[in-house]
Amino acid sequence: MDLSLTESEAAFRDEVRIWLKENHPGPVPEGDDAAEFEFRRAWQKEMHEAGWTGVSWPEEFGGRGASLIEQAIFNEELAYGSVPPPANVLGLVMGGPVVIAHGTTEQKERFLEPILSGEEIWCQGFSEPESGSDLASIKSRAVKSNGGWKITGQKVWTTYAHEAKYCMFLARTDPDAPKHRGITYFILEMDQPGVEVRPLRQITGEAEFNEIFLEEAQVPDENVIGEVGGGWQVAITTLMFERAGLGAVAVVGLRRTLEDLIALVREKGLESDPLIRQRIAEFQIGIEAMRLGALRTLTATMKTGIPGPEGSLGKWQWGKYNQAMTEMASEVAGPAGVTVGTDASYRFLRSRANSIEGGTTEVLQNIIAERVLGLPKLR
Amino acid sequence: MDLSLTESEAAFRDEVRIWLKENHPGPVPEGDDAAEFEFRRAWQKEMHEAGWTGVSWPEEFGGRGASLIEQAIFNEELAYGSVPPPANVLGLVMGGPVVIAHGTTEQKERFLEPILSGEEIWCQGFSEPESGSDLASIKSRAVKSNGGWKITGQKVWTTYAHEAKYCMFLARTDPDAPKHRGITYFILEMDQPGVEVRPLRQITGEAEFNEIFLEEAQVPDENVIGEVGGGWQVAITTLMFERAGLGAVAVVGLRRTLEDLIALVREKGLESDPLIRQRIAEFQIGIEAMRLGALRTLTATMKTGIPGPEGSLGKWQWGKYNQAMTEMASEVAGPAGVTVGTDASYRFLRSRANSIEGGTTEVLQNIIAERVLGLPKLR
Amino acid sequence: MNFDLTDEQSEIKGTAKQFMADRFKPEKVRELAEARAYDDSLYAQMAELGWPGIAVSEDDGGQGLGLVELAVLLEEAGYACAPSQLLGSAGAALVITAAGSPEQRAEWLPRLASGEATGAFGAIGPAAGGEDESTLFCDLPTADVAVVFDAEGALLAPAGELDFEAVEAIDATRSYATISAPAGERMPGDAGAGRDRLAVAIAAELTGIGQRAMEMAVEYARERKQFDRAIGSYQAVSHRCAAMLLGVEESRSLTYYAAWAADAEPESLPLAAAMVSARAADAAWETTASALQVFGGIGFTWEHDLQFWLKRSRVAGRMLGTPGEHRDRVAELAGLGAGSAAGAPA
Amino acid sequence: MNFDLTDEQSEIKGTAKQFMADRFKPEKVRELAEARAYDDSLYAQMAELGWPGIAVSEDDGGQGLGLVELAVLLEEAGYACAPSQLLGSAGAALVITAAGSPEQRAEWLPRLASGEATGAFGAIGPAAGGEDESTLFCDLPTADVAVVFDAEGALLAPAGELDFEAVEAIDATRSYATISAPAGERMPGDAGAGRDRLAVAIAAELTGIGQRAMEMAVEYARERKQFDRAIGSYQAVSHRCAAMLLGVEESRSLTYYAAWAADAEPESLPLAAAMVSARAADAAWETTASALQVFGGIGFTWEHDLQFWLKRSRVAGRMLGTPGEHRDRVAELAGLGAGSAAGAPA
Repeated sequence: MDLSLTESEAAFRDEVRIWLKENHPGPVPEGDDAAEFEFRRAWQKEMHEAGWTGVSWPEEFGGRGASLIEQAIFNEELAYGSVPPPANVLGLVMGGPVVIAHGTTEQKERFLEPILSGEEIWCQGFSEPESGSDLASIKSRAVKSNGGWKITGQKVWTTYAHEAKYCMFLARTDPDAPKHRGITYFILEMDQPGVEVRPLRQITGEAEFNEIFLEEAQVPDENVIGEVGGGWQVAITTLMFERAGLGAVAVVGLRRTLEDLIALVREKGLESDPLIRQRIAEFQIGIEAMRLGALRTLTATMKTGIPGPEGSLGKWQWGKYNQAMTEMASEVAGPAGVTVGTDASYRFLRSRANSIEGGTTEVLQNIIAERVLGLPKLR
Repeated sequence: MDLSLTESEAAFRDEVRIWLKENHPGPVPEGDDAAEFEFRRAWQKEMHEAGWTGVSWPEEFGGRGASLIEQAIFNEELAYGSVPPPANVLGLVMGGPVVIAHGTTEQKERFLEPILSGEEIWCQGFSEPESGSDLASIKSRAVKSNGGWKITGQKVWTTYAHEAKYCMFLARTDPDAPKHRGITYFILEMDQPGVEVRPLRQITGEAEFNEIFLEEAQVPDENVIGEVGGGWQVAITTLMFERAGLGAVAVVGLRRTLEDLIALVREKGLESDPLIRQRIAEFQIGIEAMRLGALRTLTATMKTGIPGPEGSLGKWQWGKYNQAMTEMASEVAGPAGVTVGTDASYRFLRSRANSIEGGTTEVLQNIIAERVLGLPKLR
Repeated sequence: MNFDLTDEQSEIKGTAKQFMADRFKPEKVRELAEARAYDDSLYAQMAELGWPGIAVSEDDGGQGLGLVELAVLLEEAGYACAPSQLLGSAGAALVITAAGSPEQRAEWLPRLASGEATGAFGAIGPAAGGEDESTLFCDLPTADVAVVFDAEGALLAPAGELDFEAVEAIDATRSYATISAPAGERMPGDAGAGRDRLAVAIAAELTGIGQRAMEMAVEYARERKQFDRAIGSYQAVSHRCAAMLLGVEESRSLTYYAAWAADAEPESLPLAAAMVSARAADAAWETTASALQVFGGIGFTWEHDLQFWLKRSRVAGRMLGTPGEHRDRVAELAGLGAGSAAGAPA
Repeated sequence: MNFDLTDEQSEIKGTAKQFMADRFKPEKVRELAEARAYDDSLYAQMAELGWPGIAVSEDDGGQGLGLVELAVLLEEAGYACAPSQLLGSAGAALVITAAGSPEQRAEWLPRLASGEATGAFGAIGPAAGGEDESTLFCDLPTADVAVVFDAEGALLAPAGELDFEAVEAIDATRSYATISAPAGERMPGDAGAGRDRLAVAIAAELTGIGQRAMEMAVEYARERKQFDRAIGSYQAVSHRCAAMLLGVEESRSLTYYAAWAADAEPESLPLAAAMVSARAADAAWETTASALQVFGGIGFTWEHDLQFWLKRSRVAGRMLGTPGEHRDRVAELAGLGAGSAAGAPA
């Protein structure tokens, strides 16, 4: 066991740091979502040209071929340096890895490079109004039609849908098959008459997500990932990459939130209040335990190659600690904590989704019980 | 709504108080269980002779014919006056009410008076090693045999079994019937060759409960309560009386525990510690909410005559607050809190059973969800 | 002893429930919340029914009933999440009744009771938990008169005399403001009793908020299916709902008790009010937040109505301090003596 | 960066697991606990394997390995709930290594490492959270030498020089005593580092205790049927088990990290030790208590083995202070500065 960076890891970190310092694009322009997105797209292009996208992707697919540890180091440096996230987050974290894992040679050639450069943005179309935790119950229907498929249905909680060129899309291709078997994984082109994107406003007042409505939207055969009817396994891979990709960055986010909370506590002169101290300590401990757990998982993944179900622990911890911290910050902030437009009230309300998005706490606990502890399946 | 005592309730309370003051039997002798029990039996006899057992039982059955409120007042006065409990607790709280509700005229004549006088002690034989929360899955078998039944099986958690003359006993009389239908409710005589009582030691080191082992134990037909095969409903009545009987006394017990905890906090000079204060306040609030809830339930029961499923809330609150208080007291007490033989360590360990005995917290929540809130039955 | 509403109290509750169900349907609540407005004609109807002055003496132009009666009204107002001036006005009237001079009572109570004027309340300074802190004053931007709690007691100020700034709270079903300094005329009576009675009124509203959120969650849990079963048949959901019931019922028991004590056994009021202030605030927030978890993603959308109850529970539960501050007061009254700090908002 | 045991560390852990499984079967644990005794021959075997001195330098007669190696050993000792002098002796050796004078080291470390002598540790006075408080000294009644933490640092005392009273703790798998006054010879070195290293050793044992209680509960939940289903298929039980895993894994991550930091990055040790002290104590207690709830009534009986893990977790989790006190120290190190009190045991 050695938790220090190896020499080459340290060298890698220094390289990242220097490059980011010299090339930091400055703060993201605020207030105009479209401008913000174009800023991030330009920034991704710059990162890509310098070889800093797809850090842990194999070199043959345009990546840097770095280790998962180095990828985590890179993500941490981005977060610590307050560097804007690249525009094509979902393509980099999920879309690309899924194409690498399940795609054909042609798909790899077609899709990977524009993901890395940010030229083609990806979004994810999994959840439906009737299919939340029970993802395999999706109702979107794909029907064979010469040389491709026609898809009709609705998706919710699709981030970046209005900016995306492609959507990782799950649809039912065989209504008669058992529900996990009749699903196919498509790469859907968003810019076509059969696809309508509507913003989905949340309790925060913002419209961070979208709904998409499909009416006979078209997908050519070459945009099926994996086997027809074999989409469930591809979807699971996507979700495991999502959860694994979250780890290191999420920890940095939590640390930031805790730092802000500590600053607020000091500003209010409450640093010697034993109640406050106990809570702060719980957060400090929880976040550190989460960081260490993510590193343990990373070490294990580097041996096995496959992120395991214990990634669910990290998602659970993240939601739990973030909700508790933002709730406490809202309380400590007084009236500002419940006033529209303040950071404290926004984060507080936004965090209510943390125990739902990316797997509800209930589903995460089911996964841990069944797949990590081997308890009998819930009936 | 009027939470003050009516004139007649106040008069009743005064009468109880004066009688208890004049007739208090002094402290229970400690250290010798048998002597303690005989003391409590003699005390019950005295109470009975003065007309203070079966306070809310109808006068025709030897009771005082008082209201449920008055019964609660009486129980509170016993608790506040540190009066020893009567010996035949289970007979008074469960056995008698069940005989009144479901017994024949002959059974009422035979059993009620000796319950009230304490001449015949009752115990309860419901739980079995394989049948905890799933009470209807009991395996004890009763087989018809001329003029009666022969019972073979095992029961656990039977308080007072070694002192009892009779046991409220559930056994399966029809192994082919659906599991709730094949059960019959017996009054089993304990003093016979087929019944063996063994003490059951707990993690506290004490043997507060017993196991009983039956090998062809005999019960005459006239000791069946309700219909053969109709024992499940009688059992449910028993449990509802148990839970309803607990309310007022349990609150007094919790208040005592809280008073002791506050005294301990003062002794340790921790009364201005904000953490301690928050916890004490939570207990104070919770216990008061429980007291008020019990009164609301009592008012409702006086209208409907039947204790409802919301009695489960009180049992849940009791376990929750008692466990939390005894755990905190153990912590505040320091080494004494985890030393064998101290009140603090005994109560702390004993309280671990509070979320199991008399209905696990999980079962109570099921009852609330299904029978109070009308949620679909757990599958 | 009878811990149940009298027939008259039940009737008031039933009338209020029906009134709210008719006038403040969720789409009406949404319309008013999105406009951050009140419907004065609806408030006039409430005033017509005598609600703002239900607990004001007949001599002062009210109905001469008690705090239990006001509590059942406000429980239903919370249940409906009704945007209206009722809490600010009835709440101010409670304090003026307890603490106002004969002149102050005569000037304001009849007008508040009749609906001719509306009221507001809030706290500043140590009474708000900090040096210069102002709580969010309930209903102040729309009010004619405000009760201002400060370190010494309570002041009464025509709204125009207050230097206030309207605040858009996350709760859009009510208007709020902060003030920059205490102002107004000192009320000579028992401001503590007034504050305690007001606390009970707020708790009653919170009880209703929790009750409704629980009902919404239970109804959804009965109908929503995942993995081919109603989600309410999963213990993760059903036990969550059982916990909501526990919280709501504790809140209700403590509210009715405190309301009864306020009129019948005033020596029990300070502790009763502190207890219910803490419990009702926590229970309402926990219940609404837990209901959101039952709803999942849909509960997080703007188009879903739950948000109004969720946000209102959070803000209303902090009008006279945080639950932590109320608990510190409970500890004091329960025998631990005064705390070293004002109580922490953790 | 590699957050996994090395092959050598894995081997030590495997050996320890096998040793414990062979020698400290539950019936052996019960036999020793009921007699409140240690089996000296088994301790001699451990000493033979070099365990008491595994983290003692070779110069001082030990194995010259690190705290990670001791941690994996103690994790297995906790997993087995093994009654033995290992924690007292290895723990005392850690402190003497960090804080002892050359003479103190020379006098005691070789004997502790070889098993010729056994050790004990505990705290008194403000270091134990009160004026005259004594913690339960681990292993003192059977020890030859004891480390005594007091307000100024640490003392080293031959057991005969201490005025102690043996205490029957609820944890019958170990011997305990309280002392009436500090005694012994001051250790001149870094007592704080010694205490922190000792805290990590205790946390390792707690991690093992939690792991075993979780495994017992999970196994039972797979097999025990109620209402015709394995109880582990109910979310009330399965989510309870998931929470155990979260606690045990947080405890393990923090333990390994703190153990690694102790040797490789000592500047991180104070915070790491405070964090794991709080978390490991809570996780072990919550897990064992939660396991009891999974077992239901049977888990509450004397005849069931869970009690030994349950009780040991509670006592071991408070050897150097309460979780609340450790959290207060975390807050201090996390940037809030020193607390006003010693930290509360709530």
